[in-house]
Amino acid sequence: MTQPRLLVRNLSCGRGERALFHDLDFELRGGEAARVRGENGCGKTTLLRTLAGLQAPHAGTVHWQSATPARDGEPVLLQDDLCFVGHENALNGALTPSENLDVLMRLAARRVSVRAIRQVLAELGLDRVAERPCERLSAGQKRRVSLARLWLSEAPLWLLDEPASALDVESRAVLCARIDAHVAGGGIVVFTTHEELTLTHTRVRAIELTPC
Amino acid sequence: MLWLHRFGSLPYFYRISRPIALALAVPGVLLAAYGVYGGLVEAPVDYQQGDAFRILYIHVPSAWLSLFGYTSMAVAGFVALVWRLKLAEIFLVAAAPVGASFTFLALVTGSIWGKPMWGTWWVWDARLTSELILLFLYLGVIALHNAIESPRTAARACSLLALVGVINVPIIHYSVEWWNTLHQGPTVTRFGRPAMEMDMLVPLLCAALGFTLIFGWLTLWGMRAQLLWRERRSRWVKRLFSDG
Amino acid sequence: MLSVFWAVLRRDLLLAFRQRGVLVHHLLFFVLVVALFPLGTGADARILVTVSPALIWMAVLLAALLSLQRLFRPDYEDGTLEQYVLSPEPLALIALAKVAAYWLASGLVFVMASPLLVLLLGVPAHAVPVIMASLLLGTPTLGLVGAIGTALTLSLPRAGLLLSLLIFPLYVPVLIFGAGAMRAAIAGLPAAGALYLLGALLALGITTAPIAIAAALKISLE
Amino acid sequence: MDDFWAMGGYAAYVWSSYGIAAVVLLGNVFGPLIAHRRIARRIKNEEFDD
Repeated sequence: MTQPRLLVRNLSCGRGERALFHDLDFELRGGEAARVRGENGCGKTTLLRTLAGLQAPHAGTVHWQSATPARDGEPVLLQDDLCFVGHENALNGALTPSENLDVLMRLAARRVSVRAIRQVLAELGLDRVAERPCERLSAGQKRRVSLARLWLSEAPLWLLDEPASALDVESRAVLCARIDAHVAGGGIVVFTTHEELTLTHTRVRAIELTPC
Repeated sequence: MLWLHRFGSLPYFYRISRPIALALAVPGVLLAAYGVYGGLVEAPVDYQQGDAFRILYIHVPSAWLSLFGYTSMAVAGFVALVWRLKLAEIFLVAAAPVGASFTFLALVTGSIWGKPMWGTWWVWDARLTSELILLFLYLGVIALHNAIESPRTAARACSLLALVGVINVPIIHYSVEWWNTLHQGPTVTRFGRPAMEMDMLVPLLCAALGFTLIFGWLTLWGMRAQLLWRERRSRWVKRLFSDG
Repeated sequence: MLSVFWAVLRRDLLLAFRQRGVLVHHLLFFVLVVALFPLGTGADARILVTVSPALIWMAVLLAALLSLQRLFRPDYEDGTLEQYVLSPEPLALIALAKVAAYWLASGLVFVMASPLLVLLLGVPAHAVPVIMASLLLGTPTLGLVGAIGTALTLSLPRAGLLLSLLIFPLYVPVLIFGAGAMRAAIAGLPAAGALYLLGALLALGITTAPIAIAAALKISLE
Repeated sequence: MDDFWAMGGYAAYVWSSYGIAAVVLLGNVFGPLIAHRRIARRIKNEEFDD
């Protein structure tokens, strides 16, 4: 496998027609992590969504590996190389954690056995609620279920939007350990966070967003 | 290709849109005026319909433009979706109210014409019914555009809707015709006569061509306003208006 | 590639089963519209039989409009839709699975309920098979076309009226052929022509609508 | 001339058709023009300079 590489050039993004930031440049290679910094509403979520290809930038390009968008402003599809944990948990309230994860992994084109899902849920301290509808879980439990994808996925690029929201101290430590392991294994992580995430083995670069 | 790229540049388009609009407006109005004059004054009285047939010179161009307008919107929608060309989005948005106006005119004039011919304002005749549904298709595009706040998303959504609509237009027309022949007997043919007198036909063609040019002019007019609104925060628009 | 189709289909059917209250509401709505109608026209059997094709199909159209609004809404709100779009699997296939599950849980139920309702309206029993066939062929098309409309209006929180303006004109052919088949069957005339046309519409819908739904979902997420 | 305006007894139908057409078309000429002018004025007033 070639070494993963995420390259961003002259990226300008906005929400709707409102411009949020201009001319962002950075490059991340396998084994690097970056935290997106900036005030509230300066486009952190927008940047992650743009990197994921969910929305088109106003200008500039995102390159992944050797893939190059057809033209400026076109989203580049990362497809199976990406694990995106968004602001929302992507869990249906009427389904149980294992049912939700099963569908999510199938959507990610990953074949994961029920046993593997159970095992990860147990590691995250969710074995007692694994067969309970998600709507009856606490906010922290739901977030952990959603993050369980990080243990099941093999994607080299992770985009995490506030992964630690609603997590307690222990879960946060577990998450940090997982991120450390992913980066040590040659992956790339881009994340936003309000909580302090202390990654012991990873040097975290900062991507500063300055409002325009 | 280079030419297309240059034409796609918004400031350039804004600058040349006014002369182009004039170049469409002058011959368009002249041709339409000649066609209408020919239809109202010079064409001989129709032996079946009397002078009522003179409504044709506004009705037929309107009906033609209602279809032409929707088709051109769908083409623009395709271009907007595939190549993300802003100008195509703006065209689609600006053409919708103009096309809807002509569709409305086709309906109203058809109905006014129907009154002396059939003795009633409205019959569920295949053409009128299809035209009515076409009007709803236009109104759907306009309503969708008004409902979505972000202009870019709105235009892209309308592009897709216009494309879906244009695939449906022939199906709708065929189904309405099927329904009509099945249950009401053959449609009343109004201008399907094989040979039209030359002095009736020439003004009609002039009117149709003239109104098509007018359609282009009005759409350009709308595009200028739409373009200015969408680019109101950009540097080139501000520069345009700061110098007076 | 097909595994994602079955996974999404199974998920949505499971959801429909867990939330079967909603399903019952839609069925009740359908039955109520039909049942209230005679109260407006009077109980004249001839009138009821004459209007029954229009009535059944209008009730189906309205019920589809109401139920379609929830097709993508929960996924949009809880973030699952983003995962659909990001999936390496074709989004059109996922959309087709969603519509298929939706139809199995609502359209098919209407088809099953229809014999009872048309007999209630005094339609002769010999017409019932054709009526069921027309609904069987027509309602999936309503779901496919309607899904394009809901996908387009996803970013608007209350799009009910707008949705009707977008999709009702597109429903015209299904309404005409569906009610046409029903009317022919009641009159004892051959209805095969209309049924073939409904089948053709369905074939066209299955092949093209998922692509449009996928494009609409991407636009709404931007 | 009176014959022309009478339209063989169909005057009301013919002239109302053309009248409505004129009104609708004029609306399409002036609507965008007014909108354009209003936007231009707001740009000049620097309402979008945020």
